[in-house]
Amino acid sequence: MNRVNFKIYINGKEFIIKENTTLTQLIEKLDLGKKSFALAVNSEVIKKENFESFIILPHSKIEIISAVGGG
Amino acid sequence: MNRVNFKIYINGKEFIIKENTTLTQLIEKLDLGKKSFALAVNSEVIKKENFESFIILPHSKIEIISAVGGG
Amino acid sequence: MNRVNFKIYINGKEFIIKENTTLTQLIEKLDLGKKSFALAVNSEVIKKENFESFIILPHSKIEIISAVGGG
Amino acid sequence: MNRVNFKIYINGKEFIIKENTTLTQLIEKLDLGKKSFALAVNSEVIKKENFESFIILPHSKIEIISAVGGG
Amino acid sequence: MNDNLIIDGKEFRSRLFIGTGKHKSLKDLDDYISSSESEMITVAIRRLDLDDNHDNDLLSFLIEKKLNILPNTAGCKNIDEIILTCELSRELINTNWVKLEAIQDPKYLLPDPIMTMNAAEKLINKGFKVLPYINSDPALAKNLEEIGCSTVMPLASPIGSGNGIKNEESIKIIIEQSSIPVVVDAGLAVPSDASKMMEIGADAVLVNTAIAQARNSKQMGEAFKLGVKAGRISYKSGRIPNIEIASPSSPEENLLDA
Amino acid sequence: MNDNLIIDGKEFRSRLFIGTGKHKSLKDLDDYISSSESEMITVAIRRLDLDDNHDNDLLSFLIEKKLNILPNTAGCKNIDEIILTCELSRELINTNWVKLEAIQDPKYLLPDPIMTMNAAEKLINKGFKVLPYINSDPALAKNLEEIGCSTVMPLASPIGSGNGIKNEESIKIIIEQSSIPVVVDAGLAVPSDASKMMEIGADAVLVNTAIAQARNSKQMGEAFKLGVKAGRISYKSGRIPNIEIASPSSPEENLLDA
Amino acid sequence: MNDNLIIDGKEFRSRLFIGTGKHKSLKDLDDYISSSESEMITVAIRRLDLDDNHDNDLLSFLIEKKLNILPNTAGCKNIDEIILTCELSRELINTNWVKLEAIQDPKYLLPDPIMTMNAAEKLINKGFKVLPYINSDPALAKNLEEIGCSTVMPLASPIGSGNGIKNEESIKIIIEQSSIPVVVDAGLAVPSDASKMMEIGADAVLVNTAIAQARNSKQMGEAFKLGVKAGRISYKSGRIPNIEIASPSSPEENLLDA
Amino acid sequence: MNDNLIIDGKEFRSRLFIGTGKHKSLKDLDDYISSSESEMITVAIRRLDLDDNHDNDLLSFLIEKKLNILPNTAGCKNIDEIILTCELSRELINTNWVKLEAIQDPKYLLPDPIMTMNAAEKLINKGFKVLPYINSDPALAKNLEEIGCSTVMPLASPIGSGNGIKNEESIKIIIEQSSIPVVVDAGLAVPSDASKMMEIGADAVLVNTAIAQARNSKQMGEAFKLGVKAGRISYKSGRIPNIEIASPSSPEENLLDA
Repeated sequence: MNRVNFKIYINGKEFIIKENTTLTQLIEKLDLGKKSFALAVNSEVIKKENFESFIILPHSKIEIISAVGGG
Repeated sequence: MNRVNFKIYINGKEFIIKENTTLTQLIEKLDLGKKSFALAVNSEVIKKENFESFIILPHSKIEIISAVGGG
Repeated sequence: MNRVNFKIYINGKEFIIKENTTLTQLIEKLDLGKKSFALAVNSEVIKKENFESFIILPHSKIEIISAVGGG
Repeated sequence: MNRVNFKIYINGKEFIIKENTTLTQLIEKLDLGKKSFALAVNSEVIKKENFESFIILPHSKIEIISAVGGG
Repeated sequence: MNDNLIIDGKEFRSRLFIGTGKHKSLKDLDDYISSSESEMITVAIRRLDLDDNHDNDLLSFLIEKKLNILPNTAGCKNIDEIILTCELSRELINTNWVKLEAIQDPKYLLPDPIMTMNAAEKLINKGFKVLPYINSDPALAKNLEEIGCSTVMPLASPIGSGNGIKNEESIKIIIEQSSIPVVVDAGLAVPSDASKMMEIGADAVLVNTAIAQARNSKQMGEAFKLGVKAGRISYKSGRIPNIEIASPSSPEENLLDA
Repeated sequence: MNDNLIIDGKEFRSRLFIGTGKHKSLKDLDDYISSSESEMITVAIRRLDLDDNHDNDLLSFLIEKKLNILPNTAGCKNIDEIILTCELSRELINTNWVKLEAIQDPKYLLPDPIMTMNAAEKLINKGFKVLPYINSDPALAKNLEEIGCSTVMPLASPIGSGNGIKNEESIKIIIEQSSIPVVVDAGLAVPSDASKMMEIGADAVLVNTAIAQARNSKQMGEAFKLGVKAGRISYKSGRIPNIEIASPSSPEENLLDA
Repeated sequence: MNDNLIIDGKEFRSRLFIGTGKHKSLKDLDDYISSSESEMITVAIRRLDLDDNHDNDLLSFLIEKKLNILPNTAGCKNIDEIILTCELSRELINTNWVKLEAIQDPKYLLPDPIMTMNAAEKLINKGFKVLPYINSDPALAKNLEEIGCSTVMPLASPIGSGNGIKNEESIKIIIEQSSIPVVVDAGLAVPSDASKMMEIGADAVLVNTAIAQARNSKQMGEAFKLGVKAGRISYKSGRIPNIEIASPSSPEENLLDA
Repeated sequence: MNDNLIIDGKEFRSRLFIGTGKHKSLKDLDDYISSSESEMITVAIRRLDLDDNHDNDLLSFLIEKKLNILPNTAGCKNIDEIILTCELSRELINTNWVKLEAIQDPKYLLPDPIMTMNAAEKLINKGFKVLPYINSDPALAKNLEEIGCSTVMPLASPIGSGNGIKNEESIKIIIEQSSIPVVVDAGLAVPSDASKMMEIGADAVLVNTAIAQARNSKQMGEAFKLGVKAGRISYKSGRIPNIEIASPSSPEENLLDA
């Protein structure tokens, strides 16, 4: 049986993902290499150890951030 | 029948007044001459027109103030 | 007998005048109108009352000045 | 035959010395130890190599100076 | 067309506000109020001395002269005292204008921005026209404007210090960003201080100690009056720019030769 | 008893000297001289333009207004030119007063102390009243006083720069040590600059560019007039001291309780 | 006994904090971090660029060098964004330290005292160590200390302006009244600015643009390192007093006669 | 390539000159000379105390340390005394370098430009290398350069006053116009003062009272050493410009949303 597709937002841009995608799967797909990052879903920070079990819901707003030069 | 005496505080000092004293009576007694002033009982400002009908209760804290030099 | 011509300098510019020209004659010729001015010949100030008798010599350097805006 | 005494001034104070005293003799007498100094007689600097031959005249003003703390 | 100052609809010909603190005598106060030509006079609110038999009081004196009286909340240690003081002053003076001073610091008398903000909100809700005394903090000034204050009154230096202007850059930014009148308050020591504030665009200044405690208060009142006018006129006359080198005021041509 | 300025026996009601350099028009000059109420006006000496047919000249205009005219030596490159300029101006204007400017530096127009000293000595010997323009050097000022100058005119900042007061401490020392009038000259940009100089005891100020080149010269002339008066009155009224902490202007007793 | 700086139990040998904003290259950043000998480095938190394939990132670079990383909240427009930013940075960097910037003003980037206070309270409740960037308002500094901030970081002048120290008197009062470390931040342009802040008792300074954007950042990092040390040592060495007249450094006795 | 200072062909690694006036003890002097790493040390010339039996003298001490000794003419009341002092110091110290101080003013110890100029000319004719102490007068500095002085030494504020830098603008102009080294002298109170002078391009500074009279002279000597280096390196590293608004050090893009 096919999984349904739905929209989410990553860093303000629309993405289409499949139902039941986990954060781990999303991150793999985004191919972030060795970049350091942290992540919040709907303004809630999700720790790395919970990525595996975290299933992304439709319309989620995901922020993936890192550190840049700042004063 | 004699009226009971009780304590009140005017500008932080103890005064003894008779039961059923009105603000008008108190002010007369204080002999403030023509000085400008305003007055609060228990942190509530009482307007001059209500002095006559205002009966002072025991332990009332009365502040009588005026304007002084200030910057 | 003709008078000889020679060069003088007024305010840094060459002028040709006739021998025996007085300052009075020169000033008339320059047509200064009602302008205020003072005058030096070869770094010597000449008072107005002496213009009549002052005969200009060859190669004289004459400065004719006035007041302008200054701070 | 006795030598005559006369007055000189060293650093503003009067001293009595004998006629024909040399600077070398004077310096010895002043017992300056190992102190560094330089010296002028009547506003003329006298070099150390000339002390021996320099005979002090009456009323000479001698300045003996050294270095002190300064900014 | 005049150049009057307008605060909350009220018009002032004079841009010099005057404090009555530390005046040497009522006579002296009278003199310096007159010479300053100020129309806005601050007072403090204090407990009446019940044992004092003298009738002459400051308030009657000021009312008689038909001056605008601006009560302050100096000395209040918390918001309750501030509000009671304002309500009493409204009853006493029949004005809903207040100069809000919310100060915790006894040494430098610098105002507390958090307490000022809170008190201003409560007072505005109760119908007061609030003129808050503040440190020269542009973001605070903007906050106070947004909640409906009638002016902001940034300090030039600590009250009564005579230190002149210590925060000029910040005051400039407040003036630039403000839509309500900016009245520079505190620390101004000499007329040139007042003048300078007006030159950079302040709408008014408040002066107390510098006049009240001058050797000759009457004259000093006049001096500040002139200084404020000088500064205001200068502001409206377009000052020359600041340049890095000299610019001759006498012409460089037609020089003579000796 | 008046508070007039006296220089070499001549009395001035106004302590504001005005320059005529860079005025926008004779009308504008007329306006700002009037509004400033100045009684002492500087001019420069330049070669007459022989080809110009216009009759209206600055000098007649100033003489008609019965103003004191102070010719300067701006533009002179050496002592000979300075002396010739002064002798010509004496003949032209019928005054033995001169503002001595001995300048070698074309960029900042800062005066040369050695040339100033030498020229002043020569001019005084020739009977001139010398008002030298100087850098704010107290020892030089003292030297010039000793040889008989009528004033010293220390600069606040470079001519026409609008930089205001850059040498306040030195000017204070000059004022403290001087027995002749001190006229602060050059760089003053706004009335508060003039006021400040008067507050610290300057006897007068000379302003040119700040007025002549203001957007509204007439108004700016008035602004400087007021600023100079404000500063002078302040100087005579005894300013409050500078203290390190605040000093409450409202009383600290009889505080109410909420 | 050392003279290390201690903030919330953490010890720093260097009193110079360094920002990484506007660095010209990672190489340049590396150079100036090394030459400055700073142990406390600020970063901003921003969305990752998902399309960028480069692996080298700032954070790994800083972690490798075992530097303390202080994330800021620059760019946050409200308290929610501030809190989310801090929580993300805690997860990212594994630190509960944050430099709180609560700014509404896009032109001067001056911090908002009310938002700063509110955000600080919430962050402290969530277990963060808060180092708030503030205007030089002593009463605000005291409020922030009372709710448990780890330092206060008053500004010398607007961020990146290179204007140096515009609020010295206010910073002095903050230092005098503070029981927590005072880190002067923003506007410092040259080592003498940093030195001066240390001389009056600041516990540390934070420098970014002045180093990152200097023509030679590496050298400028060293210059600031030296300036901060100079100022700190001076503070502990008892400077001479300011007196009103001169005091000869050469003796006045035993003068010779010519 | 080094960055040594060269005066009249002589090379100095350190740009900090140190005075020995008012040192607390020879031990203390030794300490602060060492910590400052200065290579140029000033002394005054005074009559020897003929009644003093102690052998230890300042000069031997300095010679032993192989330091360059710069005798000054402090205390001289006229040109004859200056010249005799210089001739004596040449004999005493075996140097033709002199720091020329021509001072008439006992209160502020400000140098006399006319006497300085005259003395400098005479001394140069006699073969001396003249380093004149001057007020911050650019035209005077230029005159002294033209007659062959080796440096100019403008003052920051009166000797020993600890007033810091009172004539910054004038010193900037002197530096800009000078072809000989500019050594800022007098009044510097803290390392940031020295640093600032170096940052604007001074070639060296001379410090005496600020170190000799600090509570801890040895440490203060080190602090000034660091401050001078900081300032010099900054000067060579290209400081950021001064701008009128803020410039964010954290980026304004990629902001997150809460």
